Amino acid sequence: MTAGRIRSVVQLATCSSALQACSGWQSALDPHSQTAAHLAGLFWFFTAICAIVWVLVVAALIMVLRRRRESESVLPGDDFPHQQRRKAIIVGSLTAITAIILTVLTYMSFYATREITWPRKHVLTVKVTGQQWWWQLDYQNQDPSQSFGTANELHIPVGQPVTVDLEAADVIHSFWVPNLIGKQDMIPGRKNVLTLRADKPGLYRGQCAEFCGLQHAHMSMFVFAEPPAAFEAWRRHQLEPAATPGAPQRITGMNIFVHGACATCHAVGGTDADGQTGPNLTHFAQRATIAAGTLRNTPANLSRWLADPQAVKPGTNMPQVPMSPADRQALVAYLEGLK
Amino acid sequence: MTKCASEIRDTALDDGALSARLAHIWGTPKTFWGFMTTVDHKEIGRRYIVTALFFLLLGGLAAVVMRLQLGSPDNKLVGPDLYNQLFTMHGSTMMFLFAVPIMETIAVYLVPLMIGTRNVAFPRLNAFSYWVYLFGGLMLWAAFFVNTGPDAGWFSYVPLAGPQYGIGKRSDFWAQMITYTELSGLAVAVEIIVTVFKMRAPGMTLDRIPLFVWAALVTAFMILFAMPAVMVSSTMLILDRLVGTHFFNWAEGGDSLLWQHLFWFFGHPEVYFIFIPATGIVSAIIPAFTRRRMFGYVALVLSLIGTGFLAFGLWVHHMFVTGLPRLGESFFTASSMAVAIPSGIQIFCWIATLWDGKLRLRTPLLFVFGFIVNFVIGGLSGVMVASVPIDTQVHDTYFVVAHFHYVLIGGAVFPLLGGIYYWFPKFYGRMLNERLGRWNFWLAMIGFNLAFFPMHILGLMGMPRRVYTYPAEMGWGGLNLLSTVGASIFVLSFLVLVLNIIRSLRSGEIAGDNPWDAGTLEWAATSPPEPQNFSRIPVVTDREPLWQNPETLPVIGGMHADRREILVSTLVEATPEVLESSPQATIWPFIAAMVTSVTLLASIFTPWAIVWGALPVGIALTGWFWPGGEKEDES
Amino acid sequence: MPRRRLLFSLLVSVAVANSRAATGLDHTPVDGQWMQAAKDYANTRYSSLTEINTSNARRLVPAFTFSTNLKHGHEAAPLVIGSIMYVVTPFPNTLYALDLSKPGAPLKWKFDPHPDPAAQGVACCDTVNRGAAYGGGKIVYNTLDGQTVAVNATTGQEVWRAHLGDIKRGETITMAPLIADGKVLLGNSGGEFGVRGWIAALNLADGTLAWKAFNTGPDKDVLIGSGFQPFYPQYRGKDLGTRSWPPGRWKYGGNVWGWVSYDPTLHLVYYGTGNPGPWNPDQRAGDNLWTAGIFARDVSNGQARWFYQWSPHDLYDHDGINESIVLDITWRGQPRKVLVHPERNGYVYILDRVTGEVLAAKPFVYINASKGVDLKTGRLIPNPKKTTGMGKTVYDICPTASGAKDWEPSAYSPRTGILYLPHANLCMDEQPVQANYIKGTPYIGANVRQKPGRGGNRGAFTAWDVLKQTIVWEIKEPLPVWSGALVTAGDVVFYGTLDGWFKAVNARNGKLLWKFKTESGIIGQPITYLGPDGHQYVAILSGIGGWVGSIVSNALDPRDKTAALGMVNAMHDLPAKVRAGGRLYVFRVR
Amino acid sequence: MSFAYAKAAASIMASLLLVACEREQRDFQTPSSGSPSGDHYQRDAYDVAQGKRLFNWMNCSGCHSHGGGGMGPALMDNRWIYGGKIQQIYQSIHDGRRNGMPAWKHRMTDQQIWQVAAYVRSMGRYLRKDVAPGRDDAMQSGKAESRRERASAIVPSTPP
Repeated sequence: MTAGRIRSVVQLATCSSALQACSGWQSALDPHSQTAAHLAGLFWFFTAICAIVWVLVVAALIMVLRRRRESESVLPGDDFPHQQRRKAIIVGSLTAITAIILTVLTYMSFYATREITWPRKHVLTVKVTGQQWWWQLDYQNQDPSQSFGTANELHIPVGQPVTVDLEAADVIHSFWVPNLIGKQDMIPGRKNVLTLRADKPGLYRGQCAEFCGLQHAHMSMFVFAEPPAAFEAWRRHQLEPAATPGAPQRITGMNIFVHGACATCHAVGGTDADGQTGPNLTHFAQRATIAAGTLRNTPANLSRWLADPQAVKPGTNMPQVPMSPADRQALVAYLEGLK
Repeated sequence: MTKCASEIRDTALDDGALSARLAHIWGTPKTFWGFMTTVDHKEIGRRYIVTALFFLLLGGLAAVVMRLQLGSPDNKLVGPDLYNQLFTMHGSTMMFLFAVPIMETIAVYLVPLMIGTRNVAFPRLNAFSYWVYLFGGLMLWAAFFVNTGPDAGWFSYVPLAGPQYGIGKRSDFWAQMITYTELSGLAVAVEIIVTVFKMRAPGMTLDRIPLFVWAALVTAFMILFAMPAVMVSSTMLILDRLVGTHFFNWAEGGDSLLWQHLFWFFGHPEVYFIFIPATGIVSAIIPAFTRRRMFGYVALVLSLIGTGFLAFGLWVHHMFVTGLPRLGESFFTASSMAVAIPSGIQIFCWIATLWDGKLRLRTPLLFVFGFIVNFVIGGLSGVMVASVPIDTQVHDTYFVVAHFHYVLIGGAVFPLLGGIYYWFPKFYGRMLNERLGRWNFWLAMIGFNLAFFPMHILGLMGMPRRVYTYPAEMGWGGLNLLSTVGASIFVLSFLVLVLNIIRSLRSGEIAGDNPWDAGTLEWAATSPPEPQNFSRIPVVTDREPLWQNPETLPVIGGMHADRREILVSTLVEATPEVLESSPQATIWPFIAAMVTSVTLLASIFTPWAIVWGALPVGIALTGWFWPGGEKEDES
Repeated sequence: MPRRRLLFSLLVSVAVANSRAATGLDHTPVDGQWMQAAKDYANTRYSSLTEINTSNARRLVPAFTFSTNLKHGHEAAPLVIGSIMYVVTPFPNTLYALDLSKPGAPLKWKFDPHPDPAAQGVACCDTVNRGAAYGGGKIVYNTLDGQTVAVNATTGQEVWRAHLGDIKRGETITMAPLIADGKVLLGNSGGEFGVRGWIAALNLADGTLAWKAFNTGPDKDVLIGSGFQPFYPQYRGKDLGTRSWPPGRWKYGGNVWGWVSYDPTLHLVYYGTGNPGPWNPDQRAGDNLWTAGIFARDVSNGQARWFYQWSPHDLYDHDGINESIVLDITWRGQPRKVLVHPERNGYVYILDRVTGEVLAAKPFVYINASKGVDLKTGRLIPNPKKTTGMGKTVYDICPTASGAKDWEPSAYSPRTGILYLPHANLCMDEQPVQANYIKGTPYIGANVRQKPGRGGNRGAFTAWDVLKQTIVWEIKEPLPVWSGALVTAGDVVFYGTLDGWFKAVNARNGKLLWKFKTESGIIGQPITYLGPDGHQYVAILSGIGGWVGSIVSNALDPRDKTAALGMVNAMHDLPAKVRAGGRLYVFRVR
Repeated sequence: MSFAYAKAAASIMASLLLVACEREQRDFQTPSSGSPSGDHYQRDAYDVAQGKRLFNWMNCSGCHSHGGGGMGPALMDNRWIYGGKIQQIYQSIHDGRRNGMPAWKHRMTDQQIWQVAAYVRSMGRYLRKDVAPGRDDAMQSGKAESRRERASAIVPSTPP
């Protein structure tokens, strides 16, 4: 089993999937940042060493089986002193070699750690709060009026280090975007910090890596690494309140949203809906997915989600709000208009 | 010691009469009462093993359902609620109800035989430990079948398992199950330590102890130091949940990471509770099938002890991504790497022994080969996850799942299966079928690797652990299906084992005392061993006594033949010290275990149970120690 | 320490005289009436009546009592105009007119505004009302459901009614209005409901809106224009009422539910603004202007003149709505027009009321929530050890959320130069949690447990020398002092306690002169007046309630230490000491 | 005789098992048909726990604190202005009450209201101990619901 083969297996498996965009989008071995590249490099180095060791051990076993014995003693357990000494020397040297290899690996690991965790100048701080089962994102800024909240989809400028403050609202979660950086736990009552930098534009998937209850499986996030200009445009847009609906159906939808159950948990900037327990939906239509990456954000999927969230994501805190199909359509129209 | 007129010594009897007499004194009547009251280590060890294998079956079935669920993306076979219970039950069962108990109780069965004594020290405690273990395991599974299976993982991280998010009584059952199993585990550890230290046959100096016994001894010491940590933490968890203490409440001065520290302080050594006895099994099998003494006995013993020590300095590598100080984490990287050295030494010594041994490629040895091949993969991936930076990518992914299954199945279950093939003749007097054994081995080997190797890749592809499903677009479906197929084959291999065992019990070839022509003392006893193990206690002058004295073993005489008596010897040189009585069969351990169990079970619902339960427990213990006027009370 | 020459000008009478001159309202020249809750524009609660004095106060006896038959917090100050006493009750906000000219002061008429009962559900701290104001022949007061009513003072007929507060948003009105410059000044409560605070001026004549200024949001809403000249640079800039908040978050806070002062010479009104919402500070990064501060506004058009913020980015619900007493003093040799403001955060501030400059800020209680006020920048210096944040439990924050001193107004005597401060001595443990905004429901986001402060006495009545900025004397009370204070030219100070004692003490040394046990606890405001018979009377409403007394008035359960935002924990023994009730007591010297 | 004992024991066991099953049920899906009496919500620890989360999320705790009350009445004692049965509590939440309790029928689903009502019943520990929630991972307001003494019989109280 060589490094190359694993790589090809990975590529094969990912490329065979239906969606083009997802090729290696949650893979530790498809690094798109210096950090992840560093980690992948270290991984391949370790793998190579380990593979060699394993091959040698198996080779030894095969030789044990194939070997023609020099002499066979009559009694069980007879020792051959000259062999004993030779074997002692060999085992001793192998042990020494093992120790040396392990020392080298330890040092490499140590320096890699330092490399990765070295504090860097950052341009942006995002507080990520793990919730059952979604990600609350708060873009922070010295100037409070430049700060804003969103959910589940993290936009970052390419090539710029971003500080991610990791917190949790309920149970332990873990932030992990393998293409960019290794994971870090989000522990209630503690704050962990990661510095994230994407070196190539792209869409990267991340997923909660610490078991967090019923819907641990459907707690994913997307990182959009964008050229700085695009990011800046996105950021500025996030500061704006939601678009006011024009079409009558959308206005109906807005009223359902603002005066109904939706507003008790969700916020849409610029309206009276300012619930904080669910994801902020001010620019919902810009999001690629629904329910922390569970569904693609299409009107059909949104309708399906609203109709019966528990069928899609059993145990989610999103309730099944009874609604006529027409109302649901209006609501979908309103939400899909929140560009 | 008063001398009675009726006193009979073994010197006065010929072999046949002595054997019959002792068999009667030590024997367990084949009645229900006999079953309930026995304190014979072989009886208890055997039922311990059978019970552990039963829990293996249950845990394995849970795994099968999980594999079926994960076999295809977006599968709806089981929902998240059941899935979470399943993987928690799987992990908890395998770790607490199968792996640790079976390793301990193979020792309970074999250690007295291997060191030439008639029972373990504290046989009633031994019986007690079995019943407590049984009740604890049954309680957990009974809870599971009434939808109260724990669902916060076998590690029960707070706050998810805590009072706020661990809803209902599910985590309480988990936490109390820990109390049961650790109670029994500690009891066994104490027995093993005292047995090995004080009850060895004359002449079995420390450097003549079989490696398996060394492994059992090191494990017992580790259990003694590690298990209190998890008992304390699970008790804290219960207190948090039931009484509202704040050990893990970060908002009132507690800390959720405290749980992780305490749990892994136990949890990491626990892997070695499983692995070290397995190496002992390997070290027992290899000499028998290579016709060579184990190369590097002293190095192997020191490796075991070294592993035992180092195992306590590794726990933080389960917590590399919790945000602990990086420098401290690097220390744990170094210690985690260092633990590979003793493992390496063991492997080198095994290979060195095999190197010019006269190989008999029977099933046990096949499993040893399988063990080395698989375990080395697990060990090496362990070196990878020991590295903090690599761990940040693979932690809590299927890579780790693959890693520890390679360690635990490759490193412990393969030797265990080998051990079953090796010692089954001793236990039951019949050989297991070699042909089926080979089928068993190859199916296990193929199935296991097929099931678990792809998980390495899945982990690197980003598949986290403990997910009940995954979207098709992740591209994990193919490898998962492969893994499920592999798991099925692996299950098949166990069916072959079961078939083999059933067949052998009925019509297996009669084994004889020493079918493998092995060198250690257990093969000097009959197959199956008589209740007293040895009618006359052998005198040991070599590490492989049966190889040194193939025809007859020297024995000592002068022991009473009218009571249960054992020989107590000195710690280092094993020179005879004193004759000590060994307790008779009694129902009290069962009663004590039952009231203890009821007390613990009730304490899930009210803390007052501890207060009220203290009374019957006290009564049971009084009955237990009440002198009964037997001859055993004299000496 | 430079020697200060002290000169007090009796601004009180100046203010009254000026207001009369300016507005032509029929304020009686004799200081025997009580026409608004705070007595005068300067908020002194000082009466020049002298019949009751330190030598005869021990002979005080009840003249008459009057039951409101209600069991909620009676915080109001009765008014006396001519020979009629006006009493506003808590919800349902009935206005009683008592005829003082007749023996036993029988009921002359009553007026019932019929407020919406649902308002009781959005009243943060009991269904209280802090009193009415008199002007232009009308008694004007606010109802809990956000209305302002003007009632003919003679007949009890409704003259007009304005509806500015929307209870569906959680807006209630509990404050006593101030009538100045022909306008009724009032603001909204609802700082715990995510309500956007405002102050409004209604034309006294017909109740139409003269102007309305918000305390958060863009400058045009806040009425910040070219005339806005704050002393400190941090208040200068465009739309700071939005830019010192995260986008959209400025909609919550800055309510006006305390005291308004007025300086007729400068033509400025002064009022404090309430806390920003929610309490959880992490949900509203920034200084959160213009909350927890003080505005000076032109009374005629509401345009802001200056602003000062007591507690930038308020961490502890320290709204700044306490009374600002208008004084002219000599400060470091210079005559200064100042405001003296005992603030909830524990400092007595002296502000230049022309410019908004802080001249001094000294603590009058033990404070660990902050380390003082930087007089250069004007900013409160936070204590990082007591800084709260999402999820973080911080223990022993002093003063507590209800403040070193809550709304209960102090009194100032020009004779002694002393400010008489009724206040609490409480600390708290606080854990901010995620607040969820649902219109019309509480928007708080904090678990709070309050408890007794240093020394164990939960309250005190403190005499504070304004110029020396020191405590002259202090009466430690076992319970927080939640009643207003009254001081007279007879050098008698009156205040009440939560367990129902109404006390008279010597203004110069704090010696207890007299006390009387009323039927319930006292959280009202004592007043004094000259009766139609020419004798001096003292009146007080007794009726436990409010935030501090809700454990009794709402029958809360002390097993929940966080009940009533933690106040219940500090007041767990109150139900054993006092019963709910509502009764007016009037005393005179026998 | 012994058969009767066995039968009794078996039925006790069966009901214990039923109790356990019901306590641990996780009903994610809204019950499809009819208007349930709501009683079963009080026997399901998951529903009660969800009710507790909703009690905080829906700002019930803003007025009623953690059961001791504040702007609203205490819910952990035995005085119930509008009745303390789960159906009556449901009614109070669903339709609101005139003295300040807002109506939630347009803002919460029926299932959620039932869950909150069940949780409210746990505050005075009118529910079984093993169903009532344990302590929060938060600053403590007092004893957890499951550790409280059961409030005595419900007494009607007059509206304020």
